[in-house]
Amino acid sequence: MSMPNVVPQQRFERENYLNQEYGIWSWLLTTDHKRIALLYLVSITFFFFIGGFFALLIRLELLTPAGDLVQADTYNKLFTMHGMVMIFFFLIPSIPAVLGNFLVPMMIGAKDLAFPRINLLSWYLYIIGGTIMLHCMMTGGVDTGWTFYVPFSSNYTNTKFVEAGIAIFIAGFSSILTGLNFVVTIHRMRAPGMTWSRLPLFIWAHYATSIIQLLGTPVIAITIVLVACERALHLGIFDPRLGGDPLLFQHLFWFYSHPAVYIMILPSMGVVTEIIPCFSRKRIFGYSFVALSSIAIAVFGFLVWAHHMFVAGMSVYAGLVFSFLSYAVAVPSAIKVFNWTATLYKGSIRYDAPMLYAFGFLGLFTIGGLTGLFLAALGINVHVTDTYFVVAHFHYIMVGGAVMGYLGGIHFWWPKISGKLYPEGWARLAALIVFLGFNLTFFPQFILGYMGMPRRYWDYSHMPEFQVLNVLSTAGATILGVGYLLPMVYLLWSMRYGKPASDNPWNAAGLEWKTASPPPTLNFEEQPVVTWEAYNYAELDAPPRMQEVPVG
Amino acid sequence: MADHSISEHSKSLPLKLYFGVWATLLILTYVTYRVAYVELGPFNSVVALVIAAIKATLVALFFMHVWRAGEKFIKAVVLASLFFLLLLLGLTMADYMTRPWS
Amino acid sequence: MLNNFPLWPEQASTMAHRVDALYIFLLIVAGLMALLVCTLIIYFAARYRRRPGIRAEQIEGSNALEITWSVIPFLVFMVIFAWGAVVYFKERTPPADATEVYVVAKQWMWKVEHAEGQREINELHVPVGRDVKLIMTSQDVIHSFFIPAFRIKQDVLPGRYTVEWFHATKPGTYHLFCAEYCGTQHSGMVGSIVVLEPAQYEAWINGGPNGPLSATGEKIFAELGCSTCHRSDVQGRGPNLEGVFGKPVQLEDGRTVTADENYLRECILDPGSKRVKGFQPIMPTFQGLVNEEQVNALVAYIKSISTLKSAPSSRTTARAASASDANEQAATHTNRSQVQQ
Amino acid sequence: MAETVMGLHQEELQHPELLHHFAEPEQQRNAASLGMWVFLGTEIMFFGGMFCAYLLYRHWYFGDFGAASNSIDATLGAVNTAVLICSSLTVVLAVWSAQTARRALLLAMLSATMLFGLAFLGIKGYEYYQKFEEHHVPGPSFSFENVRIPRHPGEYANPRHAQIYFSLYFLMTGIHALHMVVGLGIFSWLLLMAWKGRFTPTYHTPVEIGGLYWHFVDIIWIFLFPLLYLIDRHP
Ligand code: HEA
Ligand code: HEA
Ligand code: HEC
Ligand code: CUA
Ligand SMILES: [Cu+2]
Repeated sequence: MSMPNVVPQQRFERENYLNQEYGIWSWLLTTDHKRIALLYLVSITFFFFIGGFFALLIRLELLTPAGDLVQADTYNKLFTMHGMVMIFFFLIPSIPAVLGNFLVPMMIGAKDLAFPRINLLSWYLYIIGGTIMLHCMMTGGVDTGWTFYVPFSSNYTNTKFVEAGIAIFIAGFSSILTGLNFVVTIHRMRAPGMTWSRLPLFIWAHYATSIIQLLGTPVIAITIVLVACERALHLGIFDPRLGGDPLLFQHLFWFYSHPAVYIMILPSMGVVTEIIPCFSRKRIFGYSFVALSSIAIAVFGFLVWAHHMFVAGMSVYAGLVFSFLSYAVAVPSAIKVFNWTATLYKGSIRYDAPMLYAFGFLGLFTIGGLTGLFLAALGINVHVTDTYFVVAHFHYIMVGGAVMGYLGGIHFWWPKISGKLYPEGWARLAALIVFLGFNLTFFPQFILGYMGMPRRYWDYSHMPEFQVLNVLSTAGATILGVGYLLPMVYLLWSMRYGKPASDNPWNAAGLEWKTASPPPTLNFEEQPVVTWEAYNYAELDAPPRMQEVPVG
Repeated sequence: MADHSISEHSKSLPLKLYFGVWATLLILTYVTYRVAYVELGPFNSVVALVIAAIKATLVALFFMHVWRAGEKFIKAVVLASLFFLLLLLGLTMADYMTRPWS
Repeated sequence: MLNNFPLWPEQASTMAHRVDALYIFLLIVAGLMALLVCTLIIYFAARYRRRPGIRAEQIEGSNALEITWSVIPFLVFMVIFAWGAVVYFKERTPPADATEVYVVAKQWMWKVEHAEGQREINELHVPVGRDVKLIMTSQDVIHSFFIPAFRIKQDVLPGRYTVEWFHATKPGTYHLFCAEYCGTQHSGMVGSIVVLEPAQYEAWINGGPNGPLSATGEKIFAELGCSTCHRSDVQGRGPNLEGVFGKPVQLEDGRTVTADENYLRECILDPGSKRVKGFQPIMPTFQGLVNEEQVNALVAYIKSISTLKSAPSSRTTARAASASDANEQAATHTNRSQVQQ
Repeated sequence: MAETVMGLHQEELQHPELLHHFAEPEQQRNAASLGMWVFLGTEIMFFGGMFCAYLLYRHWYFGDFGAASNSIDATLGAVNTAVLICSSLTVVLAVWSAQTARRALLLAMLSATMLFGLAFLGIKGYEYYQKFEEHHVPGPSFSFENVRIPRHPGEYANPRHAQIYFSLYFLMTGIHALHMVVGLGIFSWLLLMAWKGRFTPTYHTPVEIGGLYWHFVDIIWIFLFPLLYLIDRHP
């Protein structure tokens, strides 16, 4: 099944998962979690740029008040597909499927995930879903908004909702399988000595994420089925003409989609929790609080969904309950922020690119989270819901928070993944550009939102007073785009020309650093046995150790 | 019953138990079917659901071996999903039950 | 005070001040928190930057600190929550004697009917200094009636009424937006709210050609034969509708519900679902026989005979609500799927 | 490098059941059943969405749901429940035979399970056919006029609300039937493996896992039966 083995040119290299086998089939049929992670990395990056491309078109259209760049329908399709692609095909799989896939088994000292073939299957499902989504986009697209509220999506739009629904359904299946694999792996495959209280917090974060993926995703799946059946087969479930309730759809949709925002942020929090101790050479402050707050976020995250429905016509009392619970879920996030900050205290802090991204994450997530508190305040929500205030809120968390964390993680583990060092100067520059571009793009949107600019508006010629802020935002998006292109370029460059990395270039704790860079196929030469706590930077730094000499 | 060939980790239960559970399930099915035609007011739904829950529990405990599962985590998975299902139903209905007009 | 600040929306209703006060409070709290976190990060990052020979000091964690920074934020959150809830309750409880205006949304326009009979499209004229309550429904998808200057917003749903209210404080013209995505021309579903001085408003409201909405309703009530069963003089086959509105109604299944707008609407479109105690289930459904405007007129009529002792004399100028508006025809949009009944 | 791969394959040949990344068969067995249980947890939530819709509308439109429910044949539903319960029995017997190395019995029980499954689908298909004939399938040709509401002889069910009932009926039973079809697929594969003599007293995890799935589908039906067929039966 694999291609005949080409004799590798770099004979002198240690055998690792990258050079173990060559040929396209050795990748497409691999069950090695590390290779699958790379497959994901490539496909997710692809979708990120598609989504980003739509974002740039959105921003260009909003440069002027009149709808002059694209048609109204086109604009609606743009933000719909931007949202769908970014959420279902980029951010939800991003960290779990790339970094999680790569690192979860290594961090717990396992040879692979519990179900390697299911892992591969989940990548194929993702690709099938993605292909359907691409086909859908190229043959007309959808214009329902990523939230596809009924009855618009079920009875009114004449775009290809069913096809997009199928794509998301399949991608959702992929997400479920990833979560299932993680849960079983974390329960069953830990190395001897790797107790729950020694797990890296990255693992705790992924465990919490998996809970949401497992319990939430099936609900969006069935919701899609219901809407698709309503549309294609004329079954009536939500149809108000039959006495159905469109709000029921919103309940079902947000029952998944609110917890889903924690699918996006938790893994990123996990990444940051690895980076901060490493670059401040300290054990994490309040290990068990950080660990349990991940679980708390996952569980409480299921209790707050209707804060997206405060003006939807829900009962006032339900509004109260959900507002209250939204504040409850904010507490564990606060705990995390404070623990990260406290970890810096009396550290020995270096400003390498991963750490810069982590700083960016901290600041931007905090702002995004704090504006979440505005939204959860009932009285304010009425005014700002469905305006750019919401758009700014979630971009602060998802782009400023989650994507920053993702980039930080990619940089942090790049030496492990590729065996090469990335160019540090360029990386710091990119982090800076992303940070500045980001704030310029999305900060004006808070103001726009409070001034009343509704979201999903193609044309705002009735309110030309909004233009200045929109121009700023568009300018920022351009800078941001450059900031995202940079890592793309220099990371690719480093794969060929970068300096070879040692096994542990950051002198970081964590089992994944105790094996070769890049790791061998079965991760460890011999079964590791864990006798130390996580983040034992005190021990690592105790004897002033020399940097290991890079191989080659 | 010659059970000597069962390996150590086997989790099967005595055959008699299986047949007993099977018979109980059939009887319960018959009961729920007949009771539905008896006027019990609002309790018809209650009885039907209680019987269904008993049947489901029997299947889970004995046919699916939750009874003997050494694994606490398996029980936790079952309970957790039921709990989250109740959250979905409960909090959604909380909206509908407190709307002024229904 | 904030009215002249360029980056701040105009404040033109009583609600605007309430919302802004909470918003400013939140800006301060969140600003302080963000400042605190960012300052600490920057300070630590600078103060404890790596220096040769100095090692990090390991700190386990501290339960006291953990409890402090969970409990204090929680208490702050509770203040925000409670304050937000109070504002929300105000937003969601229309005063009893508000002027009522019916709003029907459709892709992509707002149709407004005043109780006095004035109709408008994508515009709403209201008097300054009076409570106005909007009773809204949609003919197709979900829309949302948003007036930034008043800080109010409410989704408008097909199949039922939703309500919002305001008390304008300043004459002027303000934006009206559709804030729930509703299809191609979502961003075109905008209009203006014109707040007039009371005298101007009186002139405007009485200047139109239409009779009061309730009179239209009375006419429909007769045309559709409602009066054959619902008669005010004798107890007919159906309950006497005089005085029902706002009162509790005993239902056949033992429940008691308050006869609000949604109840009346449901009685007309779906008489089976809430049956009045002591009557035969003979009332036919009028679903499909009346359109949204006609339902509104009927509801307005039934309300009018509930609040006044005698129904207002029907002005003969009343025009049946079914008569189609030229404006509306122009913008009518044919939906992909037809109503199935 | 190639040797490692070959080595792996050889290892796998010696212990066909043990995959390379597991330390011991017990760990693998555990992982597999844990995986299935977690998957079934997600299935609960999957059906949960429909149960949520069902709960709401049944609460709102109890009378219409009762009337619509009475138009389907409760006896067929009860028979089908019994059929599924029998199939669950044959499944446990199959697991038992695998554990006790009774190959013939295993084959018989697996086939019996599939036969019961097919019988279930047959009866279900017949019910669908009846509904089709009666124009109870939601859509343009749907008709549910002049059906009285149980216990309220003077009243007629609202056809629009009845249509919601039938939408839910077809969806819930349809998706359940889809699960049955998947189950039949799994069992055909198990049958094939059993026929090839793959299962031994030490290695029969697939039979157990497949069994778990089958039982779960049975449990779903145990709830669907009273919820859909027995809403308001008394005259
Ligand atoms: C990763 C994604 C993510 C995350 C983590 C969050 C986190 C939060 N979100 Fe957000 N949200 C979205 C993504 C996300 N959100 C998206 C995509 C939407 C829009 C969907 C759409 O309509 O398209 C949305 C919309 C949204 C709404 C609905 C807006 C509307 O449409 O009306 C609300 C309302 O309550 C809300 C609230 C919150 C809250 C309270 C949190 C909390 O979890 C935040 C907690 C964090 C903090 C609070 C910061 C750290 C805390 C401190 C530093 C403590 C100290 C503070 C004090 C003492 C004040 N969000
Ligand atoms: C993870 C999620 C995610 C991410 C990363 C982003 C990233 C960005 N998003 Fe958005 N966004 C959403 C999730 C996300 N978004 C969601 C869920 C919605 C709501 C949709 C809805 O309403 O239904 C939304 C909506 C949304 C809107 C509101 C549209 C409207 O309501 O009318 C805007 C407007 O400014 C916007 C802008 C941006 C920008 C400028 C970026 C930037 O960060 C993007 C930067 C990236 C690039 C610029 C790519 C760089 C690539 C190139 C430069 C190469 C060019 C491309 C090719 C050659 C193919 N997004
Ligand atoms: C064939 C007789 C009949 C006709 C025609 C009829 N109704 Fe009724 N209506 C009834 C009966 C009987 C009831 C009480 C039982 C019930 O609620 O179904 C009732 C109840 C109502 C109620 C609830 C009254 C309450 O006391 O709570 C309203 C409102 C109503 N009808 C409005 C209308 C309107 C508007 C029309 C015309 C468009 C109309 N009806 C036509 C017989 C009729
Ligand atoms: Cu109407 Cu948006
Ligand atoms: Cu949310």
